[in-house]
Order: sequence, then structure tokens, then C-alpha cells
Amino acid sequence: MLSPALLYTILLIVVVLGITLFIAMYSTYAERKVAAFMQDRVGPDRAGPFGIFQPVADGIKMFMKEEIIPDVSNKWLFILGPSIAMLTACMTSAVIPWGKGLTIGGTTFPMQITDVNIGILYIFGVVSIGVYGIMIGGWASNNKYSLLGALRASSQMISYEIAMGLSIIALIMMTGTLSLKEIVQQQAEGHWNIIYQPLGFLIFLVCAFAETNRTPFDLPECETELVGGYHTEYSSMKLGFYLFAEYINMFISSAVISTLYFGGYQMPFIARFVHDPNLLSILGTVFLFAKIFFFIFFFMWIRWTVPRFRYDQLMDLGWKKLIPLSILNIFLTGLIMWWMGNVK
Amino acid sequence: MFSAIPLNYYIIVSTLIFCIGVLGVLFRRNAIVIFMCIELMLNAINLLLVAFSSFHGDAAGQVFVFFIMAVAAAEVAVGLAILTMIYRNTGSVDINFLSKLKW
Amino acid sequence: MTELQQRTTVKLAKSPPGYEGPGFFATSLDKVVGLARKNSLWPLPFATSCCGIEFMATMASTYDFGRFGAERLSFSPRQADLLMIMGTIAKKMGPVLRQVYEQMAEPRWVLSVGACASSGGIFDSYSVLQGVDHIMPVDVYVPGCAPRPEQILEGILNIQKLVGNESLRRRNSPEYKALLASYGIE
Amino acid sequence: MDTSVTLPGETKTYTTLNLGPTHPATHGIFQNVLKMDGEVILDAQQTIGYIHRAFEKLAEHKPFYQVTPLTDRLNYCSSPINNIGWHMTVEKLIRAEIPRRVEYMRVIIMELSRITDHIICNSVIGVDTGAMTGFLYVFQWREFIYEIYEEICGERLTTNIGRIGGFERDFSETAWRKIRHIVKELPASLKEFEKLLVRNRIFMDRTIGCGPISAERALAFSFSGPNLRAAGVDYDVRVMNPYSSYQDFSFEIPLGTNGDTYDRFMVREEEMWQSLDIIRQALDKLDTLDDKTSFHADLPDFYLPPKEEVYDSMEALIYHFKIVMGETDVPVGEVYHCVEGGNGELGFWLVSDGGRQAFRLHFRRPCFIYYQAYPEMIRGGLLSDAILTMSSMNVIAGELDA
Amino acid sequence: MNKPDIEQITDALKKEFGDDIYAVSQEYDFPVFIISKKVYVQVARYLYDHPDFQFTYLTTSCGYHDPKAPLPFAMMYQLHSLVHNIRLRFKSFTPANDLHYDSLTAVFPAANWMEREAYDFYGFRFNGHPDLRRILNVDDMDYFPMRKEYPVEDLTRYDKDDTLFGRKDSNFDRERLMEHKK
Amino acid sequence: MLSIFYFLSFLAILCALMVVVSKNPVHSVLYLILTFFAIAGHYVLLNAQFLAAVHVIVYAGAIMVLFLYVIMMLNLNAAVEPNKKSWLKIAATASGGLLMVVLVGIFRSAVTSGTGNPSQSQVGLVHNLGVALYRDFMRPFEVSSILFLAAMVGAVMLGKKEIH
Amino acid sequence: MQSLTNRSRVVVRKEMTFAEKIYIPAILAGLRITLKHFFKKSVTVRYPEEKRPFSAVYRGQHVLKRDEYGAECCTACGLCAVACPAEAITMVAAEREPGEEKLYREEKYAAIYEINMLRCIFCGLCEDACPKEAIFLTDRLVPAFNERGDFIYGKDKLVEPVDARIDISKRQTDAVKEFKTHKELRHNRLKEDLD
Repeated sequence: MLSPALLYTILLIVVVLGITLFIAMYSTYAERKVAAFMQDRVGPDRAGPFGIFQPVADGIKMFMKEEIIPDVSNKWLFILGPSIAMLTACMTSAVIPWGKGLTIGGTTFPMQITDVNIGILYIFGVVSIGVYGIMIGGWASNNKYSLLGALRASSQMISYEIAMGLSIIALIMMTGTLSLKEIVQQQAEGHWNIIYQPLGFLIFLVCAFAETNRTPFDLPECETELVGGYHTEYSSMKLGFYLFAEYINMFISSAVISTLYFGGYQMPFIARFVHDPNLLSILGTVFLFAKIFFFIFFFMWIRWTVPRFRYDQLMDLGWKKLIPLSILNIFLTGLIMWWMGNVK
Repeated sequence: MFSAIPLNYYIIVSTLIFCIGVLGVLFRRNAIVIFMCIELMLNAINLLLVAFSSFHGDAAGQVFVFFIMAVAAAEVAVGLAILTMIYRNTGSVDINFLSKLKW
Repeated sequence: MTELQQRTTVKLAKSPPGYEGPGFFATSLDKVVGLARKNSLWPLPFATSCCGIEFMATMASTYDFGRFGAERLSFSPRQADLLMIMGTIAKKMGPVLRQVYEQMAEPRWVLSVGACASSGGIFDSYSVLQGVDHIMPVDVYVPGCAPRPEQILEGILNIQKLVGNESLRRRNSPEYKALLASYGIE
Repeated sequence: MDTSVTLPGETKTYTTLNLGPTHPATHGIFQNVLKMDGEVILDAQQTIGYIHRAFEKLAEHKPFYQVTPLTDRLNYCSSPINNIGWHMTVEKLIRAEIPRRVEYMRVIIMELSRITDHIICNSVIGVDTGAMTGFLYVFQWREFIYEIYEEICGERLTTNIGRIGGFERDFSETAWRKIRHIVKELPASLKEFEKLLVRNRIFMDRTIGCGPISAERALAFSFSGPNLRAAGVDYDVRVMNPYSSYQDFSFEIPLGTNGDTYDRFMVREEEMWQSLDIIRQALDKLDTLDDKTSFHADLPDFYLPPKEEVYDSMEALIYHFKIVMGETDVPVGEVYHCVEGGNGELGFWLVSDGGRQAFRLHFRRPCFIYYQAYPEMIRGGLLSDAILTMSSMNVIAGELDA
Repeated sequence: MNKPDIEQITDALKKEFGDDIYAVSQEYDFPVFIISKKVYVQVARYLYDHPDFQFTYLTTSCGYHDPKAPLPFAMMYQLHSLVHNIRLRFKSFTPANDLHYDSLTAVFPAANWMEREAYDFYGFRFNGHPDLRRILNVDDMDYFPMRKEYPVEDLTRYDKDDTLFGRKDSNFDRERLMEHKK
Repeated sequence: MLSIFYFLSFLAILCALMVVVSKNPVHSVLYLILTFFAIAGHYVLLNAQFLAAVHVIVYAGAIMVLFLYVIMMLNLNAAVEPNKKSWLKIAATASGGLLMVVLVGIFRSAVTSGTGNPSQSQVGLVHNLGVALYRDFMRPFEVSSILFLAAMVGAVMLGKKEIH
Repeated sequence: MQSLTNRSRVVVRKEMTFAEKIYIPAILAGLRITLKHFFKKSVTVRYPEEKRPFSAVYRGQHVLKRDEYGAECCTACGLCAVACPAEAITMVAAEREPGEEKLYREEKYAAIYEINMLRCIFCGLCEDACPKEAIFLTDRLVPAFNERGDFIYGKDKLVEPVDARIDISKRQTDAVKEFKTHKELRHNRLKEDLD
């Protein structure tokens, strides 16, 4: 027998998953449009008005495309790869607080699927598994380009996870909690963490680019070198999963950045004008999504502006620049906290 | 609340996993797989430590696990580097080739 | 060389069967899928020479290939729907091109852009394949040397027309298999 | 699939990677089998000829004026240079006198096509480093130059511009207006493009030290054009053997230092600026010229008479037939003429036996000659370097394979 | 070093190689030397090493076939002294039964592909060439297409009327055309 | 609760077996990852959430990626590894089995006095663990950083290629 | 290597300033440019709906002209076929029968005139070669077809319809146009001959 709370959680999961997929789907469209506008073009405009059915068309096409599993590859692993990529991409959204929560008739409905006290660690754990999707897929394809792509992906993601973790540690030192909900609550009234952790934010942002395999760090699939990288051999919906996972990751990264550094659903001064808590909560969610959309746009903006790194330079940047910088950041944060008397 | 799981069960499970690890070390010739089996044994111990720690309400056991993980990570980094070097020099990771120290 | 000479008995490439005649019953599912497919043709630009530069122009801002939902080039044949052959195909290149075609996942379409690819153009010489339809079925030919981007887009529109009207069963039909068999593919 | 090879006598296994013939970054079709250790390239084995079209054989079977469409398809990024270079070769053979105005007009067209060539090459370097956008900004100007060609000869890419002795028609007002427009407007766009890449550290890191070649090796491999200049040798046919009135223009030869990709990129960028300057000078010189109308030399044996004369006079009709049938007299002899093409010294060695066709026509194709240095340039580099080196060498398959 | 003139170079070459320099002529703006096959490479080496001339740049090299001539085949190469801006052309003729030349690659690495091309087109063999294979055509081609006796056309073409162009075996359907008229 | 335990245990043991049995090292790695997930599940059951997350991050996210990376880089296929001699196998099975029997026998008779409910245990929470780690085990913690440094230097030195 | 000319200049500067070394200023400058273009009007021509004007002399699909009285100009002299580098033109000449004067301008005419548009490279040499100004290239484009055979354009597609003339006057020189106005000249007088 399902309890109402469980029922609500399931409902929330479905809604969050739906929104995630929807946004990821339309991110592909947005990417094409943003790219087009930045390049003085118009982008897709023939599938429906302004081309808004473009992602639907792509989806249907990929579903109906012939499945090719190369003879020489391992069939199960070949299927497992994209599945893992998709699964881990979707799992991350569970701990992100999408809003303050609604209170209807005395019952509080949280807008977070689960508030685990180690939320950040959860995200890290899931993200670190995501790399298997790429590695397994690349290896199972039995293609040299795929293998190179998989190798690049794994070494890149491991390297950047370290810098990312270190940049977050400084943040955790300040907030004193691993729970995302508490981190958001601490950032009320404009005390966004970005103000206190600009360097940490910068490192986190760079690492987020690397973790999502976006330009300038899109080496695993960079098409001018590796044809398609790890997904060279994939066709139909399995390819779709890979491409889709990238956009979901982008969405989740934007959400995490907004939550950690930009106050999540908090917006300064808004409480002075709106007093109804439910309305406030809904507005907060809207703000969160506005922030997320900005960062998605930012991801695309960067992608269509800068060139990409070379493999060894990327490693160089990660190990020799970002990791020392983030350690410096931890050190500075500690120093300042000690000076301010925040250390117990 | 649900019925508690006896500590014995955990002991048996980790023993089994440990023994499988031992078997793997004895069975295989691929150095990397042997390495993985060692990880398996370490994990069996970890599980046992966590179980004990939880049952006794003492955090020390979990802290030990923490340290074991740290050591394991360091060990893997160095170990795999060594294996890579071996592979570069001999073109194989078969432990039977690595018998230079045998007399 | 000899194999190519033998194949000259294949006169003209047959029109893709199934978009007319038996087996063509556009159910609503066919229509929806056709609509989706035609707006999401991911091309594999097989650009060997001059026409490739005009393809770049087609991709560029002034003509914007992206409007047709086709700016996502897939250089891996597995992911491509449309093989765009642009430029001269020499006899040395023929087997490679053929392999690329065989690696593509169904449904696949072939657009032969420009005189060289379609018929050899001015290169009526010992080393040039006189039209790619000697080695694979071609759906639409685009004339011109090099064709203007308008003509390439015209070709794409033609392909879209084909794609939109294609029945889902066409690729399983015996006619289609016979067509492929006439080229010795699978 | 077997992914590795073991060399005899070595215990190490190396990966081989098949770069091409359909790799996205080969821009044209050629194959490189790379022998790699991880991502470091140890050696490369080249295969070319994938679009060999037998230019030299075809040219022996076509009258001179029909060779022009063939030359279009040599380096198709800058067809007019090839066309005009070929016309000048025949003019040299028949010792034609070309009016000053035509020569200036030719200079304008050739410099425009040099710009188109370098735009393609440089923006493709951008694309290969992952920056697609700059490519689309400058490509709009390439499109504009296409419009100028179209205004003059009626075609965009494979221009077949000009005839032996001059141009097929005078430039229209629109053409002049467009040429002036591009001289005025291109700099802003070019600056924008440079701003996106030139001083961006990511781009600099990618290209500096990538695929370098020393001046000595470059000369040993007979490099020419921007690639040679990037290595630090100031050899430019326009200066050393001026043709078509290039001696009248003052321009600089941009040089690089050690012939890496960044040098090649920068040399091409600077050459575009110099080309713009040359066009500007040519426009000024044309204004000062008394002759405002001639657009072809007086060559009754080679340049078709105007149509009204063909209608009206028997002599013109006979000449018309003779020219089209290729029955006019051609001196016997051999002549070599070279122009500074987009990629370097584009030469034509024409042996004439007095017949309607060339007895032997050899194209000195710069790409074909310098591309053989590619394995040497990428040795020790990474896969990404190999790709950037390839695109910065601007190897045009049409020119490479003839 | 002042710019040497052609006479100086000719004299130096004649002195060095004597009768192996068969003829010197001026073809338009180009001095052309007809040289013996024996000194094909030595001439290039001499000019390359000569401290005053410095012919260090190989412009191009290619084959030539004239079936009517007594010595039907020839190799041509052009040297360029960048320092003095002098260009020279060398031609060396050979009978049809002996297409062997010494390879220029010892002096100029750039000659590698040029000679492969000459082999591919005409069948010249080069002694000392590191890798003499076909370069542009398919490996299993069994003739040398640039020789004058071979046709340029691809024999697989069927969509034109060959009789209009002076070719014999036409598989063009003239009947169809005439029917079309009615 | 018990059923989850059974399931996880079964999964862990099965996958551990598969690690040993799989011919292809890549499959071994994947099974090992599954084993680790099962063990992480056990940790969660024991209310050691922090440790579970760290376990996944460290083992599944880092160590096994490293394994997979090395295997892919060295391109080790199933064919690489020859079988051990059959008498060795028999001996290995016998001794391994014997060890198991002995161990199980020992632990069966061991006193297993658990106090408190493990699933309600609070020691696994971040706060308590942090207190223990940074107060009682401060010095080992610092020493472990030296170990890491040494390992890092060692790995870099080993992995460095000689310049040819 | 010594300098060969006195006109060279080294244009490459490879040292980076500190601002360039820290990546960010250059990236921000790039972002600014792309953002500027983001809000700029696109230059795209939406092809099937919008069409770009071609130049007057564009070399597109051929037309076989009729003279101002409606008779075909082509005399089947074959020069265009000879001049065609792609050898795409095929023609069969025929003698004009009595009574066909209104149809064909000269005594000889092309009974069959076919251009293989798939071979054709649109170089414009046929237009140059035609002594009668009978064939012109126009700014119309040859469409794409699904079958190879569709590209053989016969007279039905090439000869301009009497009621829908194709304007090629921009491709003719002023001198020719002027010449055509002289009705007294023999070339422009054929109609009177018929009467």
C-alpha cells in the first residue's frame, strides 16, 4: 500500500524527470538556434513554426532508424554504454531543491525529491559513474576512434573531478553542510555564494564544462579529430541517448551551479513585494529556472565562441593550474574564515 | 521496524567475498585481474569493519574503512603505474613472465 | 577496372521503388514518420572536391543548411541518413565510397551533387568513375559544376519529398532488395 | 578488428590509425596511416590519388581555351588565379601584348581570389580547433566575392573567368561597386575574425609549435607560397618574377619564424591585408589610366571577334570558326609560366607542337609537392596537431591529385 | 656574389661535364639544357653545391613522351637559384627500351613524389628512389596512362555520341534520337 | 530489510565470482564495479551513508575507472591470458575452499554480540564521522596525506616515459 | 636563409602578455563578438521562399533562342558541341524543307539538339562559340531530378517558347544590340525574304 508521501514522491520524480527530459530535448533545439543566431543564420525553421518540432522530428527519426550493432563488438556492453550514460544523467536531479516547497492545507509538499544530508556527495558519486557510459560504449564499439574517445573521456573526467571536488570543499567549509537544501537556505537575501567564492565558482564552472564534455573540452567526441569519438559506431536511439545525456548533464550542471553559487530558488528583495509563501515558492522556482536557462545559454555561448583544447593542454590545465588554484582557494577560504573568527 | 540483520550474516558474506578474492589471486595469471581480486579482498574487510562499527556504535571502524580506502587508492595509482611500465617493457601483464626474482 | 566495365550494363538507376506503385499506402504513422525523417536528415558530406566548397557555402550563413534541420553533420556513416556525394569520385575512391554506403544504417538516401559525382562531368578520363550510380543507387542528382547552393538545396528538397512520401515498409520490400542486389550490396 | 601492430625486432606494440580517406578533417580526400604510440604520432604513410582526374592527359586532348575549365578545378578555392595563370601561359607562348588596364583588372581578380583562398584555409583552421563561428563570419565575405565573380563571369566557384588575351566582357558597374565595397568593408570583419582567434591563448597554444618545419627542410621539399614564407623564406613569385604588372605595386611579404601552424595562419592573415592593399592600389591606378575601355588584347587569332562582326563580315566569321575549332596557328616551342597561387608557385609547362592542343602540359602543383613533407612535420606530435597541420598546409585535393 | 649570367653557368657546366651537355638553348625566358642521362643527377648536385650559383630549389620535374622522336622519352627538371633568381630547365632524353634514370631524391627530397608521378604516368624507373610505387593511380593498373598511345577516355561512358567527336565505337542510340524526332 | 540484505549479498557474491571467472578483463572490471555497488548498498543498510557515497566515488568513480583505463589503453583482450596449469587450478580451488571452510568455521563459533540496531546506528552520519576523524584520528589523517603525496610522486615518476 | 627581397616583414608574435596568459580577457572579447552577432539580423536567404538575385550574366540553364519572328536561330553548325569541354552537346542536323521557313531561320537546322545537363559544367563556352547567338546560358537553374535520364534536355526543354520569351539582352554587348536594330542589314532582314 502506497502512503500519500510516497505517492507524492513518485509524482515528483515523474514530474522532475519529465521536465528534465523536456528541457534537454528543447536544449538541442535551443543549441541549434543559439548557434545559428550567433553565426548570423536562422537555424531550423522548417519543422513547424520556427522549427519548434525539430527535436521531435529528430527523436522520431532516431527511433525509427535501423539499429546497427557491429559484429565485432560486445552486444551487451554496446547497449549498456548509452543506458548508463542516460541513467546517470537522469539520476542527478534527485537531490536538487527545485523550490521552497508548497504548503497546502497544512501539509508541506517539498519540491525536492529527497533531501539527503550528503547531497553534494551523491551528485559526485553519480557523476563519477557517468564516465562508464562513455568508456564502455567506446570500448564495445571496437573502433579505434571510439576507443581513443573513450580514453580521452575517462582521463579528462577523472582529472577534472578532482579540481571540481576541491573547489567545492572551499564552499563546504563555508556552509558547513553537504545538504543542498541547507546550502540554498543559507543564501537567502542575496548572500549568494558567488560573492564569497568567486575563484571557486570559476574553477567549478570550468570543471563543469569539462564534465559535460562541452567545448572547449569536447575532446572525447571532437568530430574533426575523432569523427564521432566514443559514439562513432552508434546509430538510432542509442546514439540519441548519448546526445541526450549530454544535454541533460548540461541542464543538471546549470542547476547545480545555480544552486551552489547563485542561491538556487532564492532571489533577493522579492520577499518584500510578495508575501504569500506559496506564490513566493513558485516564483522562486521560476527564478531557479531562469538562472538555469541563463547557464544553459552560457554553455552554448561559450561553445560557439572558443576553440577547443588539445588533449595534453587540457590535462595540463586541469592538473597544473586548476588543482593548485583550487587548493589555494581552500587555503584562502580557511585563512579568511579564521580571520573573521568563523572557525570554532 | 523491520527485523534486524544478525551480525553473523555480514561476517559470512564478507568471508565468502574474501575467499573469492583469494581464489582469484591463485587462479589468474593476468596481473591486473589479480590486482582487482586484491581490491575485492580489501572490500570484504571494509564491509566487515563497517558492520562491526555499526553494530557497536563506534565510529572508529568506519574511520578505518576510510583509511583503507585511502591506502587502496594510493596503492592502485602506484600499482597500475608499475603494471603499465611492466607492460611497456615486456609487452605482457602475465605474472609468469615476472619471474626474474625467482631462483 | 574490369568489374566497373561489367557494371556498365546497368543503364540508369531505377527510381526508388515504393514511393509509387505497390506497397505504397501512406498510413498516418507513415506520414508522421516521414514528416519527422524529412526534417531531420543528417547528412554525411562526402566532399572530395569543388562541390565540397559549395557545400560549405550552403552550410554558411547565407544559405543556412541548418534551416532544414540538417546542420548536424555526421561524419560517421552509422549516424547519417543522407549521403551527399560531392565532387569527383575516382576509381580509386569508388570502393571506399561503396564501403561508406554499406556502413550506413537504413533508411539511407543518396544525393549526388554536381556533374562529377553524377556523371563524371568534364573528367571523361581513364581514372574517373563515370557517375556514382555505377556503384550504388542514387536517389537524387543535382546538376551543375559546381551547383549553386540553391541547387543543392533544391536537391535536398527533392530528397525531402522522397523521404516524406516513403512508406515504412519500403526498405523491406523485395523491389528495394532487388535494387540493392543489382549493385551487389548484401 | 586488430588494433595494433608489432614491429619486427621490437617488443612494443603500436596502434595504427587510419586517418582518411573520409575523415572529416581531411577536407578533400587523402589517406594517412598513422603509426601511433598512445596519441603521439611516430610515423605516417600517405596515400593520395583518390580524386586523380588525369588533368595532364585531358589537357593534351583539348584546345587551349578548353583547358581553362580544367584549371578551375585545380585549386578550386582560388580558381581565377589558375585561369589567369593559364591564360598568361598561352599569351607568353603566342607573345601577346596585354593592355595595362587588363593587367590591373587581372591583379584585382587574382588578389580577390587569394583572399577567398586564405579565408577558406584560415577559417578551416578555426573550425578544426573547434571554433566554428569565425568561419561563418568570414565566409559571408567569401560569398560576397563570389558575387563579384558572378557579376564578371557568371559563375561562383568554378569561374572559367577570362579568355586568352583578356576578359570575356568588361566589368560591369555593379562589379566595380562591389569591389570597392569589399575593399571598404572586409577589414572590419577580418579584424573581428582575428580577434576571435589570434590572441586567444587556447588557439595560440594549439597552433604554436604545431607541425613546424625549418626553412632548410621547407626548401628541400620545394615548399612555396604561404607555407614557405611561414618558415621564414621570403620567396614570392609576385616579387621575384613579376607577372601581370605586379612590379607596379608595393606590398610586403609577410614572414613567419619557424613554420608552425600559427605562423602559417598569421602569414595568410597578413597576406589578406596585403591583398586588400594591392586591390586598393590597382583601383587607384585604374582611375589614373587613360584607357578606360579595353578589356582584352588585340589577338585576332585567339580572342573571339565580337558577335556583330561575326554576323556582318565574312572574315570575322572565318576567324570565329577557326578559333573555336582550334585551327589557328600556334608557335612551336615550350614555355613555363608561374603565378603565385593560393598555395604557392603554380606553374604551367606547356610544350606546343603547333597543333590545336598542347602537346604536353605539366602543372606544377604546389600542394602536390609540399604535401610529401607532411609525415616529417607531424612526427612526434599529437593527433590533434596532425589535423591542424593538415588544414594549415591547405592541401587542396584537386590540386594534389590533379 | 654578384648575379651570375647564363653564359657563366653554361661555361661552368660545359667545363665540368664536357660533352654530356648536349645543347643549350633559350626557350622564351628560359635557358634549356639538354643533358646526357649519365649526368642527370650530377648536374643538379653540382649546381646545388656550387657556392656561387646555389641552385637549391627544385621547381618541378616531370616526364615527357613524343612517340615520333628518335628518343621518345624524356625527363625534365627545373632548378631555381632563389638567391640570384635564375631558373634553368634540364631535359634528358632516352630511348623507349631504357627508361632508367638516377633519382634526384638524393639531392632534393621534393623529387620523391615527382618521380613517383613520372613512374605512374610514363613508367620511368629511378635508381635509388626510396619508394617507387604508383602514386595517383590504382596500384593494379597495368599500363602507363600518359603515354601517347593510350586514350584519355573512360570506356565506360555511354551517354554521349562518340561519332560526333571522331571516335569509333559508339554505343549511342541514334535510332532513339530519330524516333524522337517523329 | 532481510530480503534486501539477501539480494545484495547474493549480488555481491555472484559478481565477485564473475570477476574471477570472466575471461575478458574488461568484464572483470565491470563485475567488480557491480560488486562494489552491492557493498555500497550494504553500507546504506548499515546507515553508513557517508561511507557509501565515498565508497562509490572512490572505488567505482576513481579506482575502477583507472583499471578500465589501463586495460583499454594496453588493449588487453581475453586472448592475452593463457590458462594456468590444471593441477595448479585444482590446488588453488582446494586451498581456497579450505580457507573458506576454516574461516566460516572460526566465525561461526565466534561471539557475535551486537549492541544496538545497526540500521539505526548514528555513527555513519557525516557529523559523527567527522568528529571521530578530525578529533580522534587527526594524526593518522595527516599522515595519510603524506602517503598520498608519496603515491602521487611515485605514480608520476613511474608513468613518465623515457625520452628516446 | 638570407633575405631574398627587401620587402619582407616578420608578422608573428608568439609571446603572450599576462592578460593573454590567463585566458579570460580573450574569451570575454570573443564572447562579446558572438553576442553582438546574436542580436544582429541574420543574413540568411530562406531559399525556397526567398530567392537571391542572380547576376545578369549568370551561367545557368541553356536556352535555344528564336529570333524576333519566332524562328529558331540555330543552324546546327556544331561549334557549340566542339567547344564543349564536357562534350555534353549532341546534335543532328537536318535540311530545312520548304514551308518550314517560319520555323527555322537558316537552311540547316538542328533536328535534334540535346544537352546532357548532368555532364554540362556551365562554363559558357558554347555561348561564346555560337556564331548565330542561338544558344545562351540564362539565370535559370536546372532543377534536381530523381532519374538520370531526366537530365537529357532535348529541344522541347531548350528552345524558348514563342509566347514566353527568355530575356538574354543583358548578356549581349551594346554593339550587338545596336547592330540588331539596323533592319537594312542582311543579317536582320530574313523575315522580308520570306514574304
